[in-house]
Amino acid sequence: MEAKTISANPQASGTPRILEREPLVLHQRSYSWITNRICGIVENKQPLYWWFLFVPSVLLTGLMAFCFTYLISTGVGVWGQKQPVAWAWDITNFVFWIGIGHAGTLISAILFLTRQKWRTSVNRAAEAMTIFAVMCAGLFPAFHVGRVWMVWFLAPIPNANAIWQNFKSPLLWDVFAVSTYFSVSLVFWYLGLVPDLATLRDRCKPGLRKLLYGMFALGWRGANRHWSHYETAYMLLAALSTPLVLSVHSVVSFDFATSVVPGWHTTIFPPYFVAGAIFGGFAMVLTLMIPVSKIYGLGDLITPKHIDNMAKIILLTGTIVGYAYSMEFFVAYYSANAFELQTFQLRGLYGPSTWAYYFMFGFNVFAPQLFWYRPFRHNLWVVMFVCMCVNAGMWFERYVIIATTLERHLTPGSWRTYEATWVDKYTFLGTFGFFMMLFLLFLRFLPVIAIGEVKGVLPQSNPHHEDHGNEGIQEEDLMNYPDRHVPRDAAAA
Amino acid sequence: MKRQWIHPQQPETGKRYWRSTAELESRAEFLDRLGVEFPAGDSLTTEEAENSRRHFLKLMGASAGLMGLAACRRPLAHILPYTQHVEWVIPGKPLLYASVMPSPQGAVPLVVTTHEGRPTHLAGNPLHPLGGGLSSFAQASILDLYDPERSQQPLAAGKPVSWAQAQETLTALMDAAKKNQGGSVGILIDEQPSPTQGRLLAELNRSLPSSRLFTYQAIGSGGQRRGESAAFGIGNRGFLRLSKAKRILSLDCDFLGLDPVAGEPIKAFTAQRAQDKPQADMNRLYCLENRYTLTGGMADHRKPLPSSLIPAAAALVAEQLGISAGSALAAEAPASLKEWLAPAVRDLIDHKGNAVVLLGSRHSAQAHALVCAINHALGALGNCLEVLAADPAPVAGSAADLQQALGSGQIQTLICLGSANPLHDAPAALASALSQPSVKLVHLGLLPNATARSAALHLPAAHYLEAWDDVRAADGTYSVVQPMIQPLYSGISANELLLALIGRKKLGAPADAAQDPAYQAVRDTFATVAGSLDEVRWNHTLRDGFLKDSAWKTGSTSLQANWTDALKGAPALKAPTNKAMEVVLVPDSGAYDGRYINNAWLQETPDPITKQAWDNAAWVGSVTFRALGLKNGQMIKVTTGDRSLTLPALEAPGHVQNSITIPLGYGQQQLGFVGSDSDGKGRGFNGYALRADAEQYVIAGAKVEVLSESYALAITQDQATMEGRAMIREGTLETFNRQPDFAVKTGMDSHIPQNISFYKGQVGRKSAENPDGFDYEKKHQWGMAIDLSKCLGCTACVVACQSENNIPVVGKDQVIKGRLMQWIRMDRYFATHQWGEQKAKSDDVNIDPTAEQLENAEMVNQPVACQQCESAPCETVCPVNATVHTDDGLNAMAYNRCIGTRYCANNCPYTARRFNWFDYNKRPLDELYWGPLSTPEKTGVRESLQLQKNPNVTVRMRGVIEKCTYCVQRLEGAKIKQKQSQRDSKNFRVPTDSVKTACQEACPAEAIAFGDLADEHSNINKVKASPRNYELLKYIGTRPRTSYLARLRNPNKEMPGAEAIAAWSAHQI
Amino acid sequence: MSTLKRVHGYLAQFDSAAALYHAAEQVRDAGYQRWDVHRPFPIHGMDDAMGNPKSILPKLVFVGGITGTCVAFTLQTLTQTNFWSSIGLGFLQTLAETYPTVVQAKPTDIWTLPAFFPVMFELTILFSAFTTLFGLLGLMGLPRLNHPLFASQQFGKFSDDGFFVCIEARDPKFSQEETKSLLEKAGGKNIELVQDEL
Amino acid sequence: MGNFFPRWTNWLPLKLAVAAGFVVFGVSLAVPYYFTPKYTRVGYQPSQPVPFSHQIHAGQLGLDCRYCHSFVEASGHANVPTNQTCINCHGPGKGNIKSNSPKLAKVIAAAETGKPIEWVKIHKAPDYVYFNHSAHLNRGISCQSCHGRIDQMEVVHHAEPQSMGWCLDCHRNPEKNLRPLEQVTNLKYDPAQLDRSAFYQNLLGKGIAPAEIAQSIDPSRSAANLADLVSLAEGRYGKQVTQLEVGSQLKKHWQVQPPENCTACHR
Repeated sequence: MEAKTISANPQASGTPRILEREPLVLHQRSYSWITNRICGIVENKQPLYWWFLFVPSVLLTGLMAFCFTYLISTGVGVWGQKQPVAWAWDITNFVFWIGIGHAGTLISAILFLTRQKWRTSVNRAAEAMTIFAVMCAGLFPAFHVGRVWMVWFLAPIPNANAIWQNFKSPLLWDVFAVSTYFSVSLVFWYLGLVPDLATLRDRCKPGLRKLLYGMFALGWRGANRHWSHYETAYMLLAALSTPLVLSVHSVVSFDFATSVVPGWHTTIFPPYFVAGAIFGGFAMVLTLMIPVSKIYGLGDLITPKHIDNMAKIILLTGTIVGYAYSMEFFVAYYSANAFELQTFQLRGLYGPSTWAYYFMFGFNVFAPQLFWYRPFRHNLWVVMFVCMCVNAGMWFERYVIIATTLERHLTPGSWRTYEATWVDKYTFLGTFGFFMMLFLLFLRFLPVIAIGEVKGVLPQSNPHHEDHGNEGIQEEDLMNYPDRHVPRDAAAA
Repeated sequence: MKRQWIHPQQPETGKRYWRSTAELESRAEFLDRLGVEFPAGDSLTTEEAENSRRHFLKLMGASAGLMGLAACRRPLAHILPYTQHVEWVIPGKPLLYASVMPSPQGAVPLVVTTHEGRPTHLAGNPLHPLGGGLSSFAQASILDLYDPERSQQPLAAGKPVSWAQAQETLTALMDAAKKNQGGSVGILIDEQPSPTQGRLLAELNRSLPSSRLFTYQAIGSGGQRRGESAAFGIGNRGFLRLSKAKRILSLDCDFLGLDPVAGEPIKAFTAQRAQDKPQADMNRLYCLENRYTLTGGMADHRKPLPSSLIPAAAALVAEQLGISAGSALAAEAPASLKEWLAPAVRDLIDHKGNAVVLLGSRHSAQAHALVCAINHALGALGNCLEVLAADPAPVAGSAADLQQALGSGQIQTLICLGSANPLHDAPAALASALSQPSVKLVHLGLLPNATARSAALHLPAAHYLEAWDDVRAADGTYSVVQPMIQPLYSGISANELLLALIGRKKLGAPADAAQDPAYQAVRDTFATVAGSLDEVRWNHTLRDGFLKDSAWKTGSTSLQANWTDALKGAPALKAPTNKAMEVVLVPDSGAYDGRYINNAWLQETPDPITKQAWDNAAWVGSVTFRALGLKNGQMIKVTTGDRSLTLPALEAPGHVQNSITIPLGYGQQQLGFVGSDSDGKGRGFNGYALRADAEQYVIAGAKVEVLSESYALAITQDQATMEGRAMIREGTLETFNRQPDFAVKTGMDSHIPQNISFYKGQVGRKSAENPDGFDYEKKHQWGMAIDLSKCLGCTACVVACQSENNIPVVGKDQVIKGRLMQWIRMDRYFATHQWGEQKAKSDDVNIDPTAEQLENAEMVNQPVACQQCESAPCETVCPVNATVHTDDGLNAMAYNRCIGTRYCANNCPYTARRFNWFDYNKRPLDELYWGPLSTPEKTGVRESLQLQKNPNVTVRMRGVIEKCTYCVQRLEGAKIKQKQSQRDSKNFRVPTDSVKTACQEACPAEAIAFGDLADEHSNINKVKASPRNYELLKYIGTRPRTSYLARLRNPNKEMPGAEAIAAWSAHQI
Repeated sequence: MSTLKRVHGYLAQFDSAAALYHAAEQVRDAGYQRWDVHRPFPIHGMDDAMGNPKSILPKLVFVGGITGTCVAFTLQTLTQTNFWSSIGLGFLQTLAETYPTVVQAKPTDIWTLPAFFPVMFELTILFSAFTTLFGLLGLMGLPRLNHPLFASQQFGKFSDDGFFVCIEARDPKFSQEETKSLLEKAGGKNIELVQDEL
Repeated sequence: MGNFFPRWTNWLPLKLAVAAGFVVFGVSLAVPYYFTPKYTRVGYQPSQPVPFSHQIHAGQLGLDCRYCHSFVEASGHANVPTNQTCINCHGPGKGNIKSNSPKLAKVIAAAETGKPIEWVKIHKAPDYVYFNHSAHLNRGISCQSCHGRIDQMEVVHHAEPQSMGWCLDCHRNPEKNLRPLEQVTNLKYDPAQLDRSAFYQNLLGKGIAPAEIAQSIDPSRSAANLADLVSLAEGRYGKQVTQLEVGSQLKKHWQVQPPENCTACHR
């Protein structure tokens, strides 16, 4: 019974025992402390940081909108594509964002099924991130087509032309996979939110907020009739999302794996892409959660243990990705397929875009190796640095796979080198603004941590936990909490 | 449920047809509608009606918009039938006419496709004795007709004037001239005026007895004419029987490319290059030239030699044949040349009678006289080199005489009838003489070029498809040029100008076609040529496109006794050094001598050698290029004497050291977007500026200065080597005899793993064991084979395809960005048997050839379009079924279904798919990036260009993929034609080989075979049966319907370096 | 204003999850039917403590999933193959005006099925997920924005740190005294008779 | 705390859901009807500049379609007659029929001015569709199959949807519309009126063996001569000739194989 090993006061318990487990919530916080702390973020004025981030991201979103308008009104030519590089930044960004969008569901689903209780303090934000990332991802395949106004041809609608979609096309699989993934993640996320929305509802005065929270809380009463079905449903969704999350990036990788292009036509792609997605996804989760926990003083909920765990996952997946990189080379050499071999030589050694390959390899394979060393996993600056590397590295990975491979296609006579235009760059930059904007709005209006679930992992929430009267240390009065949470906690880091 | 359809009154816009449609979405492109529903014949606009050559039949149309833009559920559309029926015209069916195109080398026989009076496409005339494919120039010439930047009204000193005023000026001029018998009048003509023109000139001469004739062509062949007449006698000229020539030594003579010799069409040469049975005999081509030409690419033995030393080479050959007369010239010849020539000449001698030496037409008269003697000694005369007694060209002064006459003030008025644009291309001295204020220029031309703008009177010329004329072919066969359409801009032909000068025609007066004086003049000439004005023969001549048995008779095959006199005054030769380089001026594959500068198709079609589009540049051999430390596009300053030119340099493999080649015709100004870029500052650089006199094409003692600035070149192919991949496969005749199927065994094709699939798809021929296969019994099965032994790489197919399939021009900027639209890509590779310092056998991705290796590399060409794979990777990836397979084996492309994911383009191993990155048809090419904000008046397809579009092919809009479809419109047309005759019988199969693709039709080398694989008699089956037949990238398993026939070379064992020839192919991967 | 009120039931608060748990056991043993416990987070074993059956949601979801698979299978085979004609249901294809096409030499019979697996999989998941969502709402009886319990002042704490038991008046065994005493015995605090306005 | 939401809100979500369901259902029924050629094209009946009556010319007078649409068998598109064609009969000094009728004023005027009459287009394939009349007429597809009973139309209207699905339907089962070539322009055509023996005689005339024809009527049977065939057919199709009989015979013996490729219509 792990809860027993936690003493009220670590100092008093003398030398910590080897087997002692770090608690998931530090300082034995009480239910109401958690409620207040998390709801406080939504209920109180936002710190300056929030505004410093929000305003630029809105501007960037505008930039993105402008770029897409220009693209649609003028033609895909405003991007840098050419023969034979018909896909470049557009699909690179798509795969990049989709990859990011994997961590959320992974944390909520797979870690849930494997009973990883530490997920509770990060899953909400991670799921939100997933949804926003998938939204960003969806923009690119939608707008990269030449005639976006005809994109409804992709929908299987009965029509007088008697012509239907080609369900043998990996691109159409993509359409189904991504839209399914988005819907399911949304459902999952929303269901998770319902009890917390009830909490917010019950805390706020009658008014518009109460109306909205109330509506979306659906009249939740925390009754057992709710909880028992709710838990089953949550378990089911987790069980559904787990294969889903694996399938989505596999399907994305099919776009390449099922083609005839040397460098794309590889059976290793599905696992390689999934590992890469988890890799990049976790990096992005950390990139977001570390500042959030500092700014909003959630250090007790997002503990070094959480960060440590995620760092380990990054290390693992990063190494898998590195293995995949080298295996590609070996297979190319071993296959006796000269085109394949040449493709990889051109990618990594002699081609025009080897620089991208080196970035990819350095950022994705070498940087995470720092995490072998525990102190690095616990130094937030190092963690942030590695995560940044990985975020960049994963983009380069997709760029290498897509653009630099096409630059050196099968017929040398048509070889050409790709250069991106300003529209390419600003569009991508704009999606970052869009992503940040959505995430900041989420911070502003919804509980960033799953209140109910965190309470569920507190020792005292165990019905067989007999030590009565201990409701945790009652914190100082929380009413004056907002105006002082930023600097001190940030400094604490 | 029935509804009342009340249409709002149609807006009475005075808009013209095209405009109203241009406002519609480009998918609703007007001309498709023509093809689709009610072709133009049924709904002629007034414009078209005027343009129709059958104007005098009183056919009338209306110009009311086809589509009111009225906002009702269904746009109102009108049908406007003829009021009077038009002879021959069946709305919706094309009419074909035989005609010819005048060219510096004589008549080019043509078949013109017209749709309701609009010429839309050109093809060779197979009936004509010299008929065959077309050069890219002839193929593209139809675009000049519709060129929106064409000269459209008379100019007086650059100011527009009416035709009436122009007429007055002319009359005044003539009256003035008559006073002194025309003593002050000079007439400038081309070297070969048309028969009618010759007649009219003579007539004019009667009214102005003391007027003088001068010939000047920007790129002339005076030397050749003088040399030949000196050797063969006045007027006599050689006519090459390629079919008989077994051994050819070309001395800087690009007879397969830009320097055609009078002779049989190229197909007679290439026919001997393709061998399908071992132990077959094959002709052999030796080539000496300073730069790579198409001829050099075809040669079995080629040696880079400075043009300055070409006469020396001739002299060496002569010596070996015991002709001592020219040995003075041989002095400068390097030793290596001697040992290279020795075995070659021995080979020629062994084939006496069937061996011939050819010399570039721009070399000196002396050299030509010498070569005539050589051919005489080789017994070529009368065998593979006929001597024809041509009717002598009118006696005319040279450019030098003209300059003198102008300088001395003797000539006050010069009437330019020819193709020349002297103020741009003439040597400085002549040009300045011309631009004296005292000199009055009357200029006739298609373009408002430099001469036109400064002439006292410029008259817009009629395109050859707009006017009556006649031409003789290289062998003298007489043809009539018949107009297909009324002059779009009421231009006049040279004949009409002469008639106006004589007073038999009045400019600006509406011509009644029946009594059109030009028409009468041509008929009169016909009468003199044919002996009588026999209507039946006249009609046959019009129908067949030539007058039977009107070729010149053969002349004597003996040399003139005093031919050696012609050798006198041969200039001393000097081999170029890196201090004093030589500059060689050559015609350009896009602009020729500058006359095609405004032809967008030719400008966009990359040069077959350098792959450069939209510009010219200084070609510098790899050794010199790297010695000077140049980069492609870096500017250099070339100085010859007191003249200099600054232009970008371009590395040219196979180019000799210390020599610089500059293609001519560029650097013209104020000709509009195509000819001189949007700023009018001119495209490319004017090489003419470097020459001192009109016949100087090789300029010695040039200094080169390397500058720091650089210039953007539109090079369409970055990669010059195959990286060891077996794209093009080549073998020597010997290899072929030893192992006929060497091509199939090349590289990975020899060990392709079994394709294991758990279902049998639609591949191969349907049979008991292959039930899903293609049905050869009840369907056609289309296939194509391209014989690389025959293919010259001349890009005629590229232009033909562009003309047939409404392929848009994208402009230099887009070409630089790698967005060339042409469906056929002519890949050009350089190959050598040793690679890099390490002398590797094959070029892997990490090996670059050295400069020396590049200088002696082989050049090979390969046209690549959609291969119509039976198992097409592009199809399966399309999410919307926009590209699927047809049961006759085509890889179909439904433009209207395409949403433009471009996935197919990625998954095409041959990069054969093209994407419409912008609205190339709708938006101005220099404002593509402005999108909807582009200048309204420039938006939409230029009216005149719309007239050229093929109504049977959709004009693609922005955002869709397009590609070669084997000219599916022709295939479907043929099937339907067959249905019309099949009616209630079972016989659905189109007659054997009756349908041709545009590229196949155009190919002058007959390298492209196409037809129905299911028809066992069809030619395509014979060709594909050849052991040289191989599939491109077979390893990928796409099972293409297009295949290639490996290239053969026939090296002479005794030649130095013979063992290296085609050796590279054996080591491909 | 109407003072007419209806008794909803007794609401009692408890200190901790454990207390709630034990209380639930007692109420269960007392044999009540229409009652429920309210709390901020799921408590494991509460179903046993209350003696509730397992949720039937999984069965619904299974059906939903199968439906998804079938829909995907039908959609794809109908529009891309001649499968339905080959089993004598060609009229379906005529009905849907389908146009089977050959791409990259792939067969138009059932053997091209592997290409359809991805979409079949995705639709299975999609349908299951939505069945889960709507099935859950149905089983929870939500959305129900208005409820008598919300009338209780203290009830709001359930979503923070309050643990409640509510025994409804509709329960056959409900009686003002016994129920109240039972709750007191179980350790319930500030026991309240919840009434809602009519 | 008191109830924030009134009681009626409890049923609101359900009501909304049901309502939404009905709307979706309605839309999904409406779209296929109102937004397909079945509705947007069929019945289109614009008023023409000249009140030309096909009913009189093709119906009462029985003019053959090809008298005016003269190139329909030779060309891809069925030409609208030149003004000359009208003048042949109506023109003053020509046929002179009703040449002074006000209805013909525009025609006469057009003949004088040479300015064509602007007929309003009724059957309009999209511009990316390359339909070819000659291919159909020469192979036994009647005008009527696509244009309906023109001979009964005072003012012509759009009779068939002419959507891609509609085209494909016939391209898949041409026997529904095939008829003997001489019947192609006969708008009153009725298979029952055909003389069976003449029909088979015609096939035999094409040099097709009786046995082969018999095969196609009834695989198990054979025939030696015309009489056998006729009796065989009567046994199979009944007393009167049916469209199925005609269609399937012609399809087999003319080897009618309508293309279902994209390239057949889109180029």
